[in-house]
Amino acid sequence: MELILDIALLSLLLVTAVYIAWTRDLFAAVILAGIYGLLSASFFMSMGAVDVAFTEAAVGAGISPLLMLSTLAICGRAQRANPQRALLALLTVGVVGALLITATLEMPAFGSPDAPAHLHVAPRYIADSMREIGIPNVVTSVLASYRAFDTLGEVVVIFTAGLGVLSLLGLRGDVREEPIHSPMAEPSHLVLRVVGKVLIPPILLFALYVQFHGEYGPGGGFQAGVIFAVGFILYSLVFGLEAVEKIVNRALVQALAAVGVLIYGTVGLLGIVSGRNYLDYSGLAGDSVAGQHLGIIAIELGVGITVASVMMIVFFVFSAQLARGRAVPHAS
Amino acid sequence: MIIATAIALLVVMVLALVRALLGPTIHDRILAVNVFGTKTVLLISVICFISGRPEFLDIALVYALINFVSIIGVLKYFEYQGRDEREGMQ
Amino acid sequence: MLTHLPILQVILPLVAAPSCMILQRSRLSWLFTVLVSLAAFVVSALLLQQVMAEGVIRYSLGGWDAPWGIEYRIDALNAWVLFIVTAVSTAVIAAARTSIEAELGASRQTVFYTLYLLCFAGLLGIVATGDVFNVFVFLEISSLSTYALIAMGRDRRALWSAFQYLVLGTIGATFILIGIGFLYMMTGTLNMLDLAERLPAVESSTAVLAAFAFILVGICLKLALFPLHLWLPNAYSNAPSIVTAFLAATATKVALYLLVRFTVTVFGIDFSLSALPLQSLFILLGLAGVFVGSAVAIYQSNIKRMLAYSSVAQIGYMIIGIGISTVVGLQATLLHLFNHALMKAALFLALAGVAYRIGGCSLEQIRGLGRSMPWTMGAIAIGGASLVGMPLTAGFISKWYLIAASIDSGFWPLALLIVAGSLLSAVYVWRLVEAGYLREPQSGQLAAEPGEAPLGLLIPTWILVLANLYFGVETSLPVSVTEMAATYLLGGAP
Amino acid sequence: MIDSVLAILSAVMLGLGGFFMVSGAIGLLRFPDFYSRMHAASMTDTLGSYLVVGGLMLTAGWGLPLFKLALILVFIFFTSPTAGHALAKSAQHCDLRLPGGGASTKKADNEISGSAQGPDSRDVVSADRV
Amino acid sequence: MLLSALYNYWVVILLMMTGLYMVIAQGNLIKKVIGLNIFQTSVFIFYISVGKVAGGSAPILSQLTTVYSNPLPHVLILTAIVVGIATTALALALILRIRQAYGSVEEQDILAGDGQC
Repeated sequence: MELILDIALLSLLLVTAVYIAWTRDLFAAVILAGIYGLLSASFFMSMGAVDVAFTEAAVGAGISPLLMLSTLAICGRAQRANPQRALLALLTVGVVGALLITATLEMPAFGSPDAPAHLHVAPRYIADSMREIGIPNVVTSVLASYRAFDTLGEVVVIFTAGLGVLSLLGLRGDVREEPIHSPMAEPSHLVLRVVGKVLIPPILLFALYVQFHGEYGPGGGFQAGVIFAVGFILYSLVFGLEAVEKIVNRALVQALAAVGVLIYGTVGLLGIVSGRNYLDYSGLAGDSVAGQHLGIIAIELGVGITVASVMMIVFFVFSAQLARGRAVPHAS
Repeated sequence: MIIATAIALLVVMVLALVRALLGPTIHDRILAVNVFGTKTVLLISVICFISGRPEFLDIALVYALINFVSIIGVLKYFEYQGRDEREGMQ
Repeated sequence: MLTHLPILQVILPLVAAPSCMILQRSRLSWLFTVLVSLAAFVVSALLLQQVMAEGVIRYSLGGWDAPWGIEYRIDALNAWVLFIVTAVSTAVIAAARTSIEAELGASRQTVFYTLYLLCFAGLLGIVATGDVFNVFVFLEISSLSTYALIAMGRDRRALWSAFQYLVLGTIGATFILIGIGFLYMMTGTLNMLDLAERLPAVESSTAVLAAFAFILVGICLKLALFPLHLWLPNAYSNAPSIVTAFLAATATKVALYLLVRFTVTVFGIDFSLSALPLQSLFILLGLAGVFVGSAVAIYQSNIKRMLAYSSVAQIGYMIIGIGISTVVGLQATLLHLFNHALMKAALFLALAGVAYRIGGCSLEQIRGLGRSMPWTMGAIAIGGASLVGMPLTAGFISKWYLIAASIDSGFWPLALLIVAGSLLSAVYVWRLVEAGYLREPQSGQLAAEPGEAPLGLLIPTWILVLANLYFGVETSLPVSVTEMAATYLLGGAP
Repeated sequence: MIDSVLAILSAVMLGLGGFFMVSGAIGLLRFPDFYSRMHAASMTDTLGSYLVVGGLMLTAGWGLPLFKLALILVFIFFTSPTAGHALAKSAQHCDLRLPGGGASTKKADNEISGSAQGPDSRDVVSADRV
Repeated sequence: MLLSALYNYWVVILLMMTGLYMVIAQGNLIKKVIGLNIFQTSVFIFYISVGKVAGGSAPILSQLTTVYSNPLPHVLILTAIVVGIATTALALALILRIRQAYGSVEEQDILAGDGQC
């Protein structure tokens, strides 16, 4: 059964990708990119990659189509140019593809348990993580303790992206005095506002559940941050941008983004203070397993805060841009 | 019986995808995405039960939430675009 | 505290960046960045001294030992590149205040310095780590902050060059990710040392060859090696001058370090030479880079663009050094890494002074600069001389070692071609010097003579110029360190 | 005894859910214009979801999965019709007018497409935003 | 059974080629960003297929099963997805600024605007 599901999902993915490459209507391409995100997330689900499906759903099907749409709202939908340099593209793609296909011939078969990938480093994670770190979700224990430095890099990448978007779009002097008046920022009609009022509190509650449930089931700091931001994005979509600006002012969110990274960094430094290496939590509490628990919860919190605030910064800057986008004549 | 439902879900997803690809007007595509989204929610729940690990249903819930928000985002964009084209025509 | 040096090297700027963001006062953020960069320089000097004394330093993060957790392995090569990056960064950021205030305005100061610290931390993270996937993560940190920094340029072309660099950079990084995926699939580990031990067993399979090809192309994209260098001239000429000074001296050097690390330590030099015709490939591409880069540089009117193309040429020299793949050849590359960083940082800082005073840096605008801005023009002249490789300058040392390496390994024509390449670079340096000293300032230029560049910019420039001269004469430090690194990499066991 | 009844009941619900969804999808493909497709798709969409989730709830037995399934059901209960409504409203706004249109606001809308963009389009749009 | 053994990898390769083609050939900047997304997602699918063990369930320890698929590729992909969304957000911000500076998001107009060849 898994095989049928896997092959069906992959073929759907392929069809969507080829159509996106072929279509000229940008709006259709963005919509299909959303479907592409949904399909790849369900593929990850059928592969047993639960945390990854969670993240891909929140990001691939949630945030990136929304961002692309607000870019599209300013840049117009027509894709005028027919593909130029097609020959060069086909050539490079052909060469890369050929190299890859020859490489697959000697790959270990898909799913074979004795492939080298499963024999060297991975068995220890599965066997000893319960004893050493004491949480059932092995992915979170590898993510937050064995390879915690990678996750610190991940949080800093998100922080850099938030800063980059801020430096490009956010800091223009005239943001303050110009009122946000585009329909994208106006409250929408009655039904949506009622349903919005009903849904937003459970969404934020669910985000907190995902944040602290990260050790026992799928979830964790990053997914929780995205869902938390999606709650506020829904609020801004339904009740308009001014309403959100009143609750979440820009300076606070920027500071929170920096605070999240600092939390992560200082928890690592505590490892040094407690006489061990950087990012070693066993010294944080009485015995080492309790210390690992405490460390993982702290850094997941740091990740959640940074991701939520960066996603909010990016979305609010984009929709404020939309308001200003109206001033620029549409040359779509 | 669950496997039959999973196959039915796959068939529906294929049909919805065909509508998304063909869809003459943009709203057909949005409708197809909406159908596709709810079907993915169901597919994930069914996969959880097939693989015997029902505690992964949170993902199906996130799907439903994300699908709803992206549909509202798309429509909000479209309302904005629609009005703009009309003003553009004036 | 000395045992935590390797991690402090990277964590210092990494944690300083968000705190600089929280600081929010632009005057303080410059000072804060200079202090952090200085501290990183001190840490790297201590690290270099420790490595010279004890050999390889290992530091496992999170207390988990090597293949399971992430491990930092600092040997002579790491310490040397860390030393170069921190030294150049301290000099460049010390000179940054006036030029950035002029080019960026008040509101974006704090964000600029935070992004600078992130880029700095990213570069250090790439060099210090001993884990293959960690290289990818920190590569992304430095690349993302570099795109944002370039996009802060005044000219609208800065946006387009940042986007071009983003697309090419992301393709390069994803190629590296594919290569890492293949390596993990065939060996099951992500630690560089562990990979080096387990790869010979699976060396014959095409998957490892594909991994090698993908990682090589990805790094050459980041390195701006000749056919893949199209993003570099735009990015360097449109970015703010301080960013250009920092990137020209460090970003490509870190990519070169990656190339050496992967071809020599991870894949092993004998596999690298046998798998692909690496020796001839690198020498040919290097030479092509030298000649095309220098030829195009001659016809440029914008000096920044000219120096960007000359960077492509100088990277060609370094690749030739690796192509020779003997101990002396590798040592020549590592020497040129250091000297080129000094030259380019000095030249671009001098140009920052010119851009600050005159507003642009095309050949017409710097006419008669010898009289109005003697110190800056002096820096440009000496930097140019070092670029050409005149005796008594640092450039001469690296050219000397390069020619010695090619003669030792019997490539007679190669030595001649290297000398011809230096002559080509002499042509465009002469255009600079001639425009500066022998030409009269344009009649249309502003009547008031532009004063000398501000002191805050001049002092670091001249510190770098003097370093150029000092290391041209007294070469004990660079030679001894690169000697140890080259013999350790090629001679003994990895 | 009770288990076999539950099993049969959930099998029936799952089968019905599957049938409704497939019929809805076929309707989605074959119906001529947007509104009829919309009718086919969103109706069966919501009903199909209720049946399938209900069927799964029966097999889940007491415990956390049952609560999660109930949560999903409630969530679909709110979002699916709302999405359908918002979709129809947006279609109405933009270019897809109902041919012939019965209700008064629809008539005003039809004038819009015919005559020049008079101010009345502004009132219609703002009228319904209570 | 060669098909099931390598079908995953062949689809990954085709997706990679589609994404790469879109990035190189399409002139519109937004299409380039979508192409970049597809290119990166195909690498994620490759990693997850490497990590899959036949019959192994999700790497969350439970009393039901003892065979789990490999958790390490999942960790790597979580970081790679974050890197992907960060790059996309920055690229879209750049596109907005380019749109306001050049008035168009087509590569030809931008190159014409700069006067390059």
